[in-house]
Amino acid sequence: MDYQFSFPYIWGATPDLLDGLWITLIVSLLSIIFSVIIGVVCASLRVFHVPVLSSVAAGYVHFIRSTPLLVQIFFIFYGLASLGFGLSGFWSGVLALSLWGGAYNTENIRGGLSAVDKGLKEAAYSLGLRPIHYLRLVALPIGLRVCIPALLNTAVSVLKNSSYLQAIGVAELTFVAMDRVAMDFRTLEMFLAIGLIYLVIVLLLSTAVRRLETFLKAPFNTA
Amino acid sequence: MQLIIDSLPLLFSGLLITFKLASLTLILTAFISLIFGIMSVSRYKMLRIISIVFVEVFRDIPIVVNLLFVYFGAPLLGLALDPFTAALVSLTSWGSANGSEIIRGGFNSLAKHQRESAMALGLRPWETMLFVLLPQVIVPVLPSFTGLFSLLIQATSLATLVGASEFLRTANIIVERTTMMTGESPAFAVFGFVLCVYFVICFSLNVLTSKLERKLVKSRTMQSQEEKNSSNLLKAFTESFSALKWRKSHD
Amino acid sequence: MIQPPLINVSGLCKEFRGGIRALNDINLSVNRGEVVVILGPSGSGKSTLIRCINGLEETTSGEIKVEGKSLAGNSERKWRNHRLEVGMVFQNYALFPHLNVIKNITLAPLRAGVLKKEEAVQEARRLLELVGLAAKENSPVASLSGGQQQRIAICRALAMKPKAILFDEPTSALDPEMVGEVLSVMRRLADEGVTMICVTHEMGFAKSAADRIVFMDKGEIVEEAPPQKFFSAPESDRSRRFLDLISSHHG
Amino acid sequence: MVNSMSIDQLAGSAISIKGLSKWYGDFKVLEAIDLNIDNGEKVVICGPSGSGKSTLIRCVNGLEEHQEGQIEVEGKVLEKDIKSISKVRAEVGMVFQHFNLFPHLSILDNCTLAPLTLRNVSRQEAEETAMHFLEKVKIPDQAHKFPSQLSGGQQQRVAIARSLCMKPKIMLFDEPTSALDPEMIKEVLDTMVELAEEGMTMICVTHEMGFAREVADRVIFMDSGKVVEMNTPENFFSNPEHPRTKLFLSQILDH
Repeated sequence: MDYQFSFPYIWGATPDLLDGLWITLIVSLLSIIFSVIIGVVCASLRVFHVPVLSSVAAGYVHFIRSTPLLVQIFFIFYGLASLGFGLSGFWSGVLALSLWGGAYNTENIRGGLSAVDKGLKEAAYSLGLRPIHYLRLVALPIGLRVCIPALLNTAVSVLKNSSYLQAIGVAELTFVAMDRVAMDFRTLEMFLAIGLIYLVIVLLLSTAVRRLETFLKAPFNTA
Repeated sequence: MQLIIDSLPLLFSGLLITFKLASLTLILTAFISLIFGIMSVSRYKMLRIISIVFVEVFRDIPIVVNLLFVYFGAPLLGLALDPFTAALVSLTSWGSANGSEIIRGGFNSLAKHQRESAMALGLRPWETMLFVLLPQVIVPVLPSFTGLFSLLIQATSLATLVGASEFLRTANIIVERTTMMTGESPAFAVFGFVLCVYFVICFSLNVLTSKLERKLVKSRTMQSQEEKNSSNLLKAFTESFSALKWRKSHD
Repeated sequence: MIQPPLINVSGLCKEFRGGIRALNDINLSVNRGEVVVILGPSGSGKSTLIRCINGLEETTSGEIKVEGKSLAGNSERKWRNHRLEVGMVFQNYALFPHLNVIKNITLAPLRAGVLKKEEAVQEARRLLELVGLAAKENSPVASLSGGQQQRIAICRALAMKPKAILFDEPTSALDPEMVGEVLSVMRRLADEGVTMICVTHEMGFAKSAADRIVFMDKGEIVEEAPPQKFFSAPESDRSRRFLDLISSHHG
Repeated sequence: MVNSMSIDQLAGSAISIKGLSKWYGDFKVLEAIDLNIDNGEKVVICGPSGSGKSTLIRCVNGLEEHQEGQIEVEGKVLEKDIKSISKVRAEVGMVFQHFNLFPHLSILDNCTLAPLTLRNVSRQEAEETAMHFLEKVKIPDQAHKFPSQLSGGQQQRVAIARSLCMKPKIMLFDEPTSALDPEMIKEVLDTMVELAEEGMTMICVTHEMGFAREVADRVIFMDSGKVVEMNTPENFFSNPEHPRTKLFLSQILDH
């Protein structure tokens, strides 16, 4: 097997890869924003025990978490089109990833709220505060801070999972790389390149998360 | 609907391959996770570094990229893999990276006193691991592992991308074939059906996961009601759960 | 010929990371059969001291000798042998929650090869009898009260037939009604001539059981005296203030 | 005659508990408790762990729901709806074993949170009240720090001040010193003694027998969800009636 590894090839592919990276970042960013919104809304429904809607939110979370993301993507991209509501690959991807991330974020935020020490609830109640006061003045300020790392972890996962979208032809990073592999058979070069790009982005983000975690774990004392 | 009933044999053969892939992956993952998990809390720096590098690389590179690389890249290294084996390798490496992280979390959440008291009694490090720490880690990480298993089963659907004829691929074939023959795409119904089948399998695993979690927390809580002073243990356990939940990668 | 003290600590210093000095030039010797109670406010370094003596903390400088043999800078293996001779009882009992009572007690002697299985079980039964828990032999640890767990932790340490036992605030995690049962076991050990170093806030125990009181503050030994003298006429201001604070609300 | 007596009793009663029973599932934690506490009275409740003493005072401000019986606080019957419970709670301050200060708020904000939310007071007024009580517990200089920067004893004193800011008529203490290091117990007990001397109605679950002797008008001993003995502190400590009480006292006082 005489495969000659060629760094110049990677260099030559850089413009294409940057285009792909751009799409990856845009899709991820949009999906992350939508998924946080979905998470906040559904977690509130769950925490407030809003009748009917709370169960709908629970069902949604269970369904998303119990089915493969790839099938969800196929269902949205091909399935909706077969009913006549076709979305482009890009927007199908954003929709699928948002719904997927939203389900996890619902649990993240709910978890943050329930991680607040039960004693604080009792202290608030014993001062005469009502549940709504407690939620607004105590649980949310503490709980949201607690769940920020979890939200970021889910965001990182959304970014990684944007690579699923190559299966429906969205021209993101993985797709671009695979495209070039199909043309030039420079498999190792391309995978090394995108592997490193993903690794660097994710490592950067997760280091940031860890930093933030220790920072957030420190007691509240910045007056 | 008729279409799905007609295609059941084909779908079933795909499902069988999915099951085969999933069960092999789960067994290998459990085993390799344990090894890397123990390595990650070893006293020897080299073992810890190996474990950390393994975990970071395979967790941080998207599983799709991992899979495509194993399938398309391996032949260049003189090791042509068929789609099934390629999927098995990449799913296992990804699963083990996440699994070993879970086990490491389990070790870290054990009360420091446990290791110390074993040391104070003069147990050797490997005895401490085998008789004191490991038995206490296995049970609390169970829910995280059933959760990971559910994710792994979901991830087997990715084998489609390299052409393994598993469940999703058979569904895809049916959709394409029917579209060609009738001109109308049955994608909504067929993929909807696939979603439902996966849901039934993974949902039961997820329910098991939360049952296990609740049972564990409850047994710890009851203990602490009788025994207020062991609340540090309870705290360690609940902390480990929340930590694991956050860390549980869910690609 | 003068027998060397059982435990001799000289010039012991301990700095934690970040340069916090937990212990500063500690000199202490404990003779065979002596009961030493270490008192002091929280953060005075008393727990750190006995953890150093048991090798659970690395020391920065100074020497710890057991029966005249120095342990400074020694290998993990020597520390292990040392720990076989010095037992330790922790504040939070640190029993192994996955083992029942008798297994908790017999694990270490069996692993160390000190006793054969039958002997170990017999010895464990004898010790359980001694602390009044013979009936609990096969109970899971979690089903016991804090006081009972701590008494079993004492049995566990005794089962190794140590030359001395270190107690790290053995009653401070207990409900008040359970403190008495643990203290009475400790008193009994003291009467039987077991060498003990005891960090505690229980003044009654210190008064009646100790041969010597060591009062520590800010990482240093401030005063060393027999209990009668320490409690009636403490020499330093710091001890006097401490005694005032502690005694004013008791009884 | 009978009627007028009960009315008289009511008028003087801060808390009146009749036939209070509570279960956790099948487990009966409180069994037919009857208890009257007059205005200005100080009551210390002690007993082994699991005897229901904490549960009892937690029922008084509705942190635990009871299944049978009636609780009246300042003449208001404790109902199940959140509005009435909130009203009772605003009259009854509570101090917990683990302080439960709000970790994200400064000491001052901890003290002003409830008054600002529930009472129509200006921020300035609320802060003045807060400073007044912080001075009383002797930590005005810590007002702008956060709970995590304070020692346990200081945190517990802040918790007392925080409750006082709602100007409660009754204070409940749930083992206020049992999570504290021994050297810090005194500072908290001193604060409580001072509060008692000013005439506050207090119910105190505690193991500090010195405090009970000094301050209590009545000492109640509970075991297995029942009131076993109720006595003046002198009698309680010098000649307890019930064998269970004797056993408990010997366990607590002997070491």
